[in-house]
Amino acid sequence: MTTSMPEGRLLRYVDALREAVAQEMRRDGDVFVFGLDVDDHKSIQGSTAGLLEEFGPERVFTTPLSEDAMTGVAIGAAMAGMRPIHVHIRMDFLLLCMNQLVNIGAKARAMYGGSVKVPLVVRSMVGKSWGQGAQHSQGLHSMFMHVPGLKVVAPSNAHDVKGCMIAAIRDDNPVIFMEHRLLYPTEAYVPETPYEVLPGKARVVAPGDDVTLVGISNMVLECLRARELLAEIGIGAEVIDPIWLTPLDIDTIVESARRTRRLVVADNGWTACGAGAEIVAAVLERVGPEGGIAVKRIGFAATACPPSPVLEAAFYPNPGTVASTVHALVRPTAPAWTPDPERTKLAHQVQFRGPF
Amino acid sequence: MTTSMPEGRLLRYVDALREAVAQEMRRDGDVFVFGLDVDDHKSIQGSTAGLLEEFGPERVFTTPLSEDAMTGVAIGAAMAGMRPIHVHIRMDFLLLCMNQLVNIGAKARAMYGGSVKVPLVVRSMVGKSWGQGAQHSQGLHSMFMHVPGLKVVAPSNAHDVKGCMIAAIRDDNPVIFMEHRLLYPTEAYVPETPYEVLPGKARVVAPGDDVTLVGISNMVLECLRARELLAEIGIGAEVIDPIWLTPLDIDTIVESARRTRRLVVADNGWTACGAGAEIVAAVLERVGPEGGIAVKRIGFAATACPPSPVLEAAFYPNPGTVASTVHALVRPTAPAWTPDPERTKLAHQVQFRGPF
Amino acid sequence: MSIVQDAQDPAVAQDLAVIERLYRALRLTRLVEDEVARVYPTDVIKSPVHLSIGQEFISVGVCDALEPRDHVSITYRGHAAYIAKGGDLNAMIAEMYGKKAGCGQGRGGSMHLVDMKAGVIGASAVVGTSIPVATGFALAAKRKTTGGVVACFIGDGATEEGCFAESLNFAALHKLPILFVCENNGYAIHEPLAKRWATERLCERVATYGIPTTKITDGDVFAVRDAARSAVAAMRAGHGPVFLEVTCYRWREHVGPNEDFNQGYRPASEMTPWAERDEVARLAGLLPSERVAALETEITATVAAAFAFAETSPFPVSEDLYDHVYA
Amino acid sequence: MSIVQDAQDPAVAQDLAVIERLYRALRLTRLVEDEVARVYPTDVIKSPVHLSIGQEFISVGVCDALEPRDHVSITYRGHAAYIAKGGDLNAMIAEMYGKKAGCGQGRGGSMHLVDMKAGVIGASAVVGTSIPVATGFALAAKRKTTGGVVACFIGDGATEEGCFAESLNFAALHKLPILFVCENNGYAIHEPLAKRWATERLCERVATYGIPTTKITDGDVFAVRDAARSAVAAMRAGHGPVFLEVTCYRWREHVGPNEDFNQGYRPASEMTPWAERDEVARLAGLLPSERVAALETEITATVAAAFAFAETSPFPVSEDLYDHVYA
Ligand SMILES: Cc1ncc(C[n+]2csc(CCOP(=O)(O)OP(=O)(O)O)c2C)c(N)n1
Ligand SMILES: Cc1ncc(C[n+]2csc(CCOP(=O)(O)OP(=O)(O)O)c2C)c(N)n1
Ligand SMILES: [Mg+2]
Ligand SMILES: [Mg+2]
Repeated sequence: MTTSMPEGRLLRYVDALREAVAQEMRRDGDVFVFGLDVDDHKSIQGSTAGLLEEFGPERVFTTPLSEDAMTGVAIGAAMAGMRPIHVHIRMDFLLLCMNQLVNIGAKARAMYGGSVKVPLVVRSMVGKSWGQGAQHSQGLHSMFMHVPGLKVVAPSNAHDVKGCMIAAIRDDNPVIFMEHRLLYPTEAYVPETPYEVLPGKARVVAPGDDVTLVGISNMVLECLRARELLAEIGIGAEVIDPIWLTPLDIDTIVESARRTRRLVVADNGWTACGAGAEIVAAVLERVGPEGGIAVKRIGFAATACPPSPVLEAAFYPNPGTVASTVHALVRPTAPAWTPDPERTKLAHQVQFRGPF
Repeated sequence: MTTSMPEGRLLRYVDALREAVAQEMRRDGDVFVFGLDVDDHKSIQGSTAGLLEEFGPERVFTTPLSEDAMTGVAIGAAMAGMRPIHVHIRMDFLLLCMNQLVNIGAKARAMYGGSVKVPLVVRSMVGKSWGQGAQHSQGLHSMFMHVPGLKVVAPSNAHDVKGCMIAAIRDDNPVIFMEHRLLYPTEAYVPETPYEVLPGKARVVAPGDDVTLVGISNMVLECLRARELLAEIGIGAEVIDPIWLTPLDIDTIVESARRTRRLVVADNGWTACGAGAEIVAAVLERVGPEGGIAVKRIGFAATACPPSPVLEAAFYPNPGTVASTVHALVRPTAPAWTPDPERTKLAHQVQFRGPF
Repeated sequence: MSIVQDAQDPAVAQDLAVIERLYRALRLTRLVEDEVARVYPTDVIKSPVHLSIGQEFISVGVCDALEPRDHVSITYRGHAAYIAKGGDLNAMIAEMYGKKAGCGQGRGGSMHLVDMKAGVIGASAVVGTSIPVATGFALAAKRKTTGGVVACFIGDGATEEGCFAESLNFAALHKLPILFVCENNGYAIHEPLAKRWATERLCERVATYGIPTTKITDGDVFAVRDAARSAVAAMRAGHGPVFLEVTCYRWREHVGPNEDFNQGYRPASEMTPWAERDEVARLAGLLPSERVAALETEITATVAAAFAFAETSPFPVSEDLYDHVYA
Repeated sequence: MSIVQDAQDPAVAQDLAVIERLYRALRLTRLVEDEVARVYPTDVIKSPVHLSIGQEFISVGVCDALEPRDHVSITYRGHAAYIAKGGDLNAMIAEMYGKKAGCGQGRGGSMHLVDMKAGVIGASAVVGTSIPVATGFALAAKRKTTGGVVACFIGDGATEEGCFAESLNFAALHKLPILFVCENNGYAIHEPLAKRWATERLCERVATYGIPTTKITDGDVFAVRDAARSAVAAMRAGHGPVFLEVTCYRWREHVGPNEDFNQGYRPASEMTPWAERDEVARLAGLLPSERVAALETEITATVAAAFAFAETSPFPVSEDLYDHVYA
């Protein structure tokens, strides 16, 4: 964090998320929350808890299993002056919403000559571990980054999730809000008063001189752990959290990569045409060959996410694979190095146990 | 073309496409063609003409306007041993099919432990010009390139469209087959006997030493025209057609870019997380900073495609913008250069007139 | 209809006003589209056009029941509803000409007409897509208690898209003020119902959501208006959605300005009964002929002015390309 | 039922065989899921599980009407149908344990069971997604004239997805041999029908596609079987799709092994009538007690063997990661 003095209370990601929504709903009567199961007792892992009680069933309601139409309903309501937050417990289900999001939500403002706006937030969670399997685990952010007119954000900690949610709700454009299941219990200092973490500014989470390590969503945490392991062998990694993926603050990444001359992007999705491809290509277009920057992408294995534990472990990048990738890039002639697997586990993942 | 001796007859793209399907349908009774309007008198711009008459309504049939379910039907029929070709007159409509294509089609084989295969071809056409507008113009190939389990192909000429279609039909995986409306009338020598243009081999369409110019789909033609214009000012561009985007033959591009030290990808879609991002990132991961390769992506403007002619012209890359981009990369210190706009028009585009 | 027999009766006078209003809208739409068809071969409109000619009575009948606070959701075949709801005609034609003064600043085209001031929700060229969006407007109308309603026009083909069923269920569940109007012209492009619908029991199906339905098969603009008026009254009273299926016929080709009976997919005889009871001509016959003549002068001038406006107004410039990508 | 009163009567003997067959399938499913629930807290199954306990009679009744050449399409709550159609039990449990010998080689998990040899189409965890896929199998069966039919199991929630309506229309239009079986347990996760369905007139709605429908509300496995048998006969005769809605109740939590009446979203009293007429217990009572005991021994051994197989069989190795991405 660049925030030098921790402000606010130590809050879990899930609670910061809920607080942001509640505060905005208090402020603006046009904000409403809907989507499958937002009003049940599990309340989307607690992230919508208390909203129904405070704001009533007109502003907090479940829907039929009709993701396609419900997305259109959200878009229409947004054009008509409301500010919907449409919630999906898995990002995989957004594949049912692509027509509405891409053909209408993203294009409406341009296609209708600026006569409408679509202030819509689409919350969606990336699932991971406990055998979520092929259809409950996808990080599909790059598909949305591809489409002009959408904004995309993937906050990695409790502080940012609150500020990004408030910024997203106040934004007059459709925002794809990507959360990560494993981040929900993680804690950070979160100010109580509303604040915005605005689009367009990446955060240098930790400094370093040997490599620029861009982490997306929960991969920020994994990169931070990799950084610790790398430090032990004398490699200094600068970890950057882009926070907002569209618009992307490429300048901050360029500035760092120019200095470290090495760029590794660790993503929470597949790499082909992924966020890492975009970041690598955008940086190198800017810097040119004179920059002499070595690049590498890390992400999901190019297959469907398998639930069997051994395969699942191999499917995901982790602090160990990030660290060894960085090592290979920084010391190409040295023998391959991999940190002790026991030491690559993240505290919040060790805690976590299904089912959910 | 690397094909030194032109074989076969001069055939239009649309006729080569139709011939491929007809030949495969004759060979294999499990191949069938369905999708909105495949059996009407316009026959998808002629690309399905004659199929109904030859193969009957059980193998060539229209559907209700139900793209989501029809995609599932195609996938189910494929798993059950048939070889469907599902046709969409616009690629934009594939956004209605994303859940089936990505959550089932792409994953079925892996998710079901290899016990099924999904030999499916999804034909879709990219629309361009005559005010197609925001929803009839999208090249969405990068979304499919992102997803393991899918293959993606974008043939740029009559010869390849036949060979790729035959290869796609015979392939045991789901293939997203991207066509381009403006390519339909273009002609090439096409052998009469069936042949496959297989995945995994890009084609060096024209040699050059100063820059590697990768064109996707119809952008191959635009790159070839740009190459002619560049030749006039002494810049030699090597034009590469990847043909298959997944699996992508990155080796051929790497080999060329290593030599020219400049890589420009001209795409038929948006650039963010696009095919160009993938190609640039993959090449630079391979080559490393020692290669000293300068890179640049060109594609759709980052907005919804506008129908007004002036805006539409500015929206699309063309031989002029490709040429001036290459020029800027090759001669960074020279003043900007743009070829005479009149000379950047392509013959097949000059001919073309709506409505369609 | 007997309502014009005695012009002395005040009730009839009111009806005459209604007839005149409907006729004016019908005639205006017809003239606009005739003019579109006339200029189309000159390429001033560089965009696909889907004409409503022959189907105007539905938009006109429905929109007559609406107020300014209400919305209509139109399709790519939306010229009639756009005009009937009071959309800006100059802006419409300018949009088709690709001009900056167009309702979409030249970024929409014929298939994406919009006029938020007049309550015309922007059209989509992806069939069915507008249905849930319109439903969202109805949700907002209810939540914001504007008292407004939404009329959502769709084709028979659009009812085959899954989002139609999803939207009906949601609208009925939440008792949203939305009138779904299915213009059943029997074709989606060149494909007849028989190749797309398992049965024609559409109204019956919609009724199972608890939605009142009416099917109008005689092409009568007054019947459409009456049905829309009672629907609107019920919706304003909070009774939830209503469904209207109106049989009609597309006189021209699916896209483009011409007739297409020479194409073989449908016989000209299908059109005959519809041409015979053309509501534009019929309503002209219900009005005093001087009135019709006066209206003709006025409407012709309006249409000519709109095309002149479009013709003379400037194109966007390439610097406008990135306008409105984000708000 | 009177059919077991006289064991000398040959007709009854046949019926007894049916009862035994049904009971065996019911009991096997129940025991498998009880065992899943028992081992679950030990974390040998590292994957979400959706138990069918209480709903098995539907799968068992329907699958009894099927032949090997037929297919079933199952959901993530698909253990019962997988077993009833004859899916390999060892491979099923091994899959839940994440083992290489699993029906999906450890790449599917509990939510993606598959057994193509037994005619079990792979399950999807995206609700509704399997409906059109099953319809595609029915299309293939018809085109390849296998004489086979498809039984497509779905929940009440799945009927809200647009692809359900799209698939019904297509199946009816093409007269495909597919039996849609809606297991209406009144909930989607914790959300009751009242918050999702505008009305409960589902069968009526489906009937408007020209699809014959039957609704079974008494939880009777024989009624389900009878309905399935006549449906299958009609489908094999080329009469097209059939729809069956069967009311039922989920005894356990939506996902996971436990009861959840302490969660407040539904009262335990809702389950009482269903527990009282539990078909597993009822059919046991229709069979001679020695037979029940013998079956219990046999089934217990089968289940134990399957879990032992799963337990002892090896995990995939990380080198397997990229298997089967492409054929
Ligand atoms: C989702 C989608 N599928 C297919 C098309 C191609 N298409 C354009 S108009 C049309 C026919 C629609 O028929 P209908 O809804 O009856 O409206 P009509 O044109 O008869 O007014 C089709 C299939 C499309 N635009 N969008
Ligand atoms: C498309 C989609 N939306 C939401 C979910 C989350 N979800 C999983 S199961 C379920 C309930 C489905 O209910 P129903 O079809 O009645 O089946 P049941 O679980 O009662 O057997 C939901 C909403 C999902 N998996 N897929
Ligand atoms: Mg129609
Ligand atoms: Mg249910």
